[in-house]
Amino acid sequence: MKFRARFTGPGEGKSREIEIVSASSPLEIRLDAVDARFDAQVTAPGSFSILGPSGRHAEASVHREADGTLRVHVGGQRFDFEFLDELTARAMVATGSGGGRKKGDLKASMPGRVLRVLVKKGDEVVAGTPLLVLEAMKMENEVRSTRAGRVRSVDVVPGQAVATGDVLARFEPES
Amino acid sequence: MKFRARFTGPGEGKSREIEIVSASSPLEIRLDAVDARFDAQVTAPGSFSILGPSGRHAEASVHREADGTLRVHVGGQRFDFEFLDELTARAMVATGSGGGRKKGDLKASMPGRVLRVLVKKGDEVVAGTPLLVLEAMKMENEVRSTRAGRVRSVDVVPGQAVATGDVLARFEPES
Amino acid sequence: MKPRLLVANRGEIAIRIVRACRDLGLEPVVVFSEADRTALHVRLADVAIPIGPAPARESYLVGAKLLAAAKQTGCTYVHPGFGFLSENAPFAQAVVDAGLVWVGPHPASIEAMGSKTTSRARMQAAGVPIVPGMTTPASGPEELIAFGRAHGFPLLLKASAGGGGKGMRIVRGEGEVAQAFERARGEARSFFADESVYAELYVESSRHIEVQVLGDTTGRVVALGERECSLQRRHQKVLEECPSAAVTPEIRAAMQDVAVAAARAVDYVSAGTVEFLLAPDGRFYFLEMNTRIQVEHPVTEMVYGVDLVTEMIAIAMGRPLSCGDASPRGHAVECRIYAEDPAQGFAPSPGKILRLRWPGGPGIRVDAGVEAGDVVPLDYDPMLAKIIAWGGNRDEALARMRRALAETRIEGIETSIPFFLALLSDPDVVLNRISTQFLDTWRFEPGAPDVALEDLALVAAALAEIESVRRSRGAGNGPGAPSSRPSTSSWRSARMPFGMRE
Amino acid sequence: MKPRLLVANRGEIAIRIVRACRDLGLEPVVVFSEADRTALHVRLADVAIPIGPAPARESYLVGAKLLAAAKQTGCTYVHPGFGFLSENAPFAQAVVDAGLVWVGPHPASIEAMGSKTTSRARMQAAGVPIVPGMTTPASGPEELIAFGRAHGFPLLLKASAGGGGKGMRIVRGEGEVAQAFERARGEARSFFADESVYAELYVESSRHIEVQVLGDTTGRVVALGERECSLQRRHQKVLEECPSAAVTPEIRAAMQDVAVAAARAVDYVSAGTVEFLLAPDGRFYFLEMNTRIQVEHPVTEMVYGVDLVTEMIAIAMGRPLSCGDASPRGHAVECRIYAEDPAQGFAPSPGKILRLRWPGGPGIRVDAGVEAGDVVPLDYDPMLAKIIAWGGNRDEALARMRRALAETRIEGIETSIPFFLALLSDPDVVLNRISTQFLDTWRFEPGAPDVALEDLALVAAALAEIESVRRSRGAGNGPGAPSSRPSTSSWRSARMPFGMRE
Repeated sequence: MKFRARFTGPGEGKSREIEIVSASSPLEIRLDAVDARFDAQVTAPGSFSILGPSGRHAEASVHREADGTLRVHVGGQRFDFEFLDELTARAMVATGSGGGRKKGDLKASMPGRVLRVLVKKGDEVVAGTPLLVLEAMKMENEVRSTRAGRVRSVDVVPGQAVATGDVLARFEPES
Repeated sequence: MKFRARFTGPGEGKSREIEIVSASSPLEIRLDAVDARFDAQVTAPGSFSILGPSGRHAEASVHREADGTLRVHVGGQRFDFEFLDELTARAMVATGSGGGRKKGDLKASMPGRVLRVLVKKGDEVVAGTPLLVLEAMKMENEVRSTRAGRVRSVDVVPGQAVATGDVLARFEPES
Repeated sequence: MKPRLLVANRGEIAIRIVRACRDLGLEPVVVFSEADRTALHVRLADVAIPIGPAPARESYLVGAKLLAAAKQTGCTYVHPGFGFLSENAPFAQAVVDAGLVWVGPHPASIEAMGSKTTSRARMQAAGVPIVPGMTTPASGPEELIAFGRAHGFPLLLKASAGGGGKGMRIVRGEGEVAQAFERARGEARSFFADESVYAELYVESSRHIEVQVLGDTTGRVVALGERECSLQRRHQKVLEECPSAAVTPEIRAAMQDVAVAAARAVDYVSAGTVEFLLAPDGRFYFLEMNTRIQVEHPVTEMVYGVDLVTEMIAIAMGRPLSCGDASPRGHAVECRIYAEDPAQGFAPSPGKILRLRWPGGPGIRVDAGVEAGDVVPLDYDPMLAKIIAWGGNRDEALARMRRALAETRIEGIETSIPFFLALLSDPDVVLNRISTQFLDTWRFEPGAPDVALEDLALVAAALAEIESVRRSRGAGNGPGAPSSRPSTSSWRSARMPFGMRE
Repeated sequence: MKPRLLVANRGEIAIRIVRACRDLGLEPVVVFSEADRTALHVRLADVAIPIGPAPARESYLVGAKLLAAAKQTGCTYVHPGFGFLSENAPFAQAVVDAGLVWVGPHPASIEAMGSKTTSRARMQAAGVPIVPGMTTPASGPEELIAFGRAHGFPLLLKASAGGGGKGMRIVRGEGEVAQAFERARGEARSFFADESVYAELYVESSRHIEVQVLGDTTGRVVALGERECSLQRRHQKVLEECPSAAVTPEIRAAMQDVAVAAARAVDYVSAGTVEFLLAPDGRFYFLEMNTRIQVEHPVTEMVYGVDLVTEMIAIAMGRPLSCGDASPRGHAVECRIYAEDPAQGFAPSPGKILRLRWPGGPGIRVDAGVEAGDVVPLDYDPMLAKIIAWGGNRDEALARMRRALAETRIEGIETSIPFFLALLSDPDVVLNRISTQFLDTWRFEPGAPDVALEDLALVAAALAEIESVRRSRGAGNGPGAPSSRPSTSSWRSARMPFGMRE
């Protein structure tokens, strides 16, 4: 099985290819089309002890985030990927689309209560504009825009409780 | 559901009755035919946080041993029960039988390798007689008889690997 | 029967007090809100009493419920921990009035130190240095200039009615006074509807240094050195050390004397902390006194070889101080591990802890409030644990802390550990070039990704994905079925481990 | 690139060395047998090399494989830990010959201390006291009586070719000599086909006391106090303390001098331990020297505030001793937690650890080799972890250890924890009335069951049983299906947790 991994966290936008030729022991893997030697043992559900070339070892744990991202904790670092299988990857190349995530939506990254809404429909925002204030764990958390654009809708009101992943506002990105 | 618990570890032979009138919250329990107030919350599979009268609290974990015994670790202590449901308990009382365990069998309490066999068929043993030597974890472990009787059969030979619960020898108890 | 002590708190500090009770041969009684029925402080308890709904104002902050729990279980002592009702003089008085023993200072001592202005006046009367400042509003620029000439610049203009940094203004020389006075008055008027402003000496690059004191009922009061608490984010301490590498033996001796004098001035009994602002020139000024055990008390314990919580309880039992002669050895550092995501502006990250490994080995102490499988509730402070590292000197303590943090694994929620790993590698922190302003400008940058780790991560992700696909096809009934099933909890749906065959 | 160190061991001590490397800024490289592919010491490593099948004689005991692993990964240093090849002089020499640095004493020092008889002769020459004994077989009862008159009774008759306690016989006075001589000869003949016997002074109610020494490459040798290791089962230490409550300052000073002299006599470099037999009258006799780090080194570390393993590595790097002036503070005690069942005559209890909680908080250190979910293999020593408790004095240390043990939860396998809880409550242990014979006669009795706990246990068992019945009827497909499925592993079938709804 071959995957194209698109990095969505650190190193965002980077893309690499991994093919698992055989998932049973011994592992056969091709990384960016080059054969590579690894040994992976499952130590708990979603947790692996992985040995790479030259004895390099790390524990890796894989979680699927609410938006489908694969988050891997490995050796104290964190990597986020989107995996596209062969068909999807080919389709993306053909259409030039950016994958399945709606980049124009602002979603709650934590559960909490909306304290204040600082923008309204039609407002122009730039990266860093404060959008609203969420209260969680006894602290106020200002949610800021990560990019420029125009507010298409504000989907919450002060006092409203929100869960992780709830849409807070929608944007029309610039250009 | 009503159970008769027969103690098989510390306090061996003692018997108590517990009836779970309602297992959903709030718990309704009768202990030895007396209503009692408890709150039990599952904290992990087989693990409970149990609050009893006067705020008495303990964590309890329940495991089923190879021979069917229920082993409960609670507040640093260990209790072993056999649970008999109502029918079995009634049948036992009727027949005077001692439950399902074959007391005449010597079973391996650990996996290991038989080093030496010290008795043979027909030998008379008393409590404390060394029966055989098992090697496990770099140590020799002498297995001794816990009661008097006569060896009916020895079911293993030196060098043989045994798993927990394997029958090592059978006895005809005295009287 | 063993004497009983009511632990009027939750989480990590409740567990700390439970351990102290057991070390002393007392039986601890814990309390819990509905959100905490299966919290670790309850799981570790032998006696636990419910005190109401999740919101603290309906449970942990309701003195009457705590007193009822103490009565119901036959407690003799009440230990408040920190936060909640720990510095609430009326509650301390109510405990005493109920015939119980309050493990802490006299209610009158709490009261005396409770108000910032009252306590400063009282401390000044006792000869304790406070930051030079005007005690009445400034009549005009001339009075500010006269104050500046007397005490030096820069000055800090403050609104008399103010707070929270609003309306504050730094004045660096006489030429800036007139304009700054007008602007500060304007801001004071608009924020607080009161245009009074006054000036204090502004101490630049200052440190937050605090002295641990202990008093017993025989009237003995001792100081057990200082703690360095300058690394703060949003006025919240994040990393503490004992001793402070900026405090010379002379400063320490002087500071300890002042701290003991401050404690004596309010007839202090039990453990308390006198906080100082330390200027780069070695002068120091009283800020306030905390009349309770501090979050960061373990660094003092490790360096001085004492147990401050058992000492508090023993003092409450009427015993004399047992650690008055303790002397320091080595260096300790504490990191407060919070459920927050440093890569997302320290956004809270409550939820279920799917995997957890605390560090161990030489020099490492962990005071944790959670275990694997626990759900970190939204209702309370997001501190998960404190990791404390001791070493023969500061460099060794910092190296051990870096090792301990790297060894720690917390998954399912984000934590401040990556922040601490970066902070503890910063040359300014390593060389002790810090002040209370340090973290205002310091930015967390996750380390550059390690290429070899990236390869390992890709392999893990691909194997997990294959298993996931295989499972969704096989409907999950084979031997490789998920051993942890999805539930309807939002935590779980947000962070779901892959079900892999073991 | 950081210098690399090969950790030529497994389990808890391998992890101890990994931590020391990281504290010093070295990169550890671990090795593993096939049984240890996912063991904790591997999971914590950044570099791990396979060295063969599970049996130690095909992996951890094969010097050539260890050297190959060191070469392959560019290691500079090799640390052997304890056990395995740690006191194997030819392996130490092979490491040196391969151009690597051996973290330990010179091979010649290992060799000199390796043989009990050679080392005693050498120590006697260096003026180190040894138990008075005959150096040649006794010609007859007359020679034994003469020896007894010279050194006192009782005597211990031993077979010259003997070992393991076989053929030993205590002689309490001259009247017993003749008969005892004949019997001892007879036993010696039947056990060892050699009827030679000799006599030693028999020291009753003796203690096993050992002194920690450290030597560096500048020729400096220091002693860091003693450890009390008298509590032994089958000649295996189970509980150790630092300091020994039986050792006076005078004995300590004399013992430390002798230990340093013993180390100097073999040009000792690195950490080592000189073991003594301490008689009730305060006299002490050299037993042997262990030329490696000891299992129980953490009690010395906690009391002296040192890190013996980083010190060993620093010495191997050619650095001078950094802890020569360390002084003791308080008291520490260590319990070795074994996978064995004290209620079944300490039968080994390997298997899968289903649940695990280590203790924490003040004064507690845990050096563990396993985590929850790990399978304890049959192939190696069954030590799971060491729990070490420090307190301001012996009583406080023991109280903390009792608290720590009670806090620990290990399920799925049996452990020695109930044994330690009982032992630490024994008045003789609390009052330090112990000797190396103490555990020969002491019997483990589990505490009387607590009636309230029995009720809670019944409730838990009944709820688990109901869930089990419900599940077997519902075929396990509902939301309450087991989250841990039975597998074919014998461990799992032997100890199966109930699958309960969360």
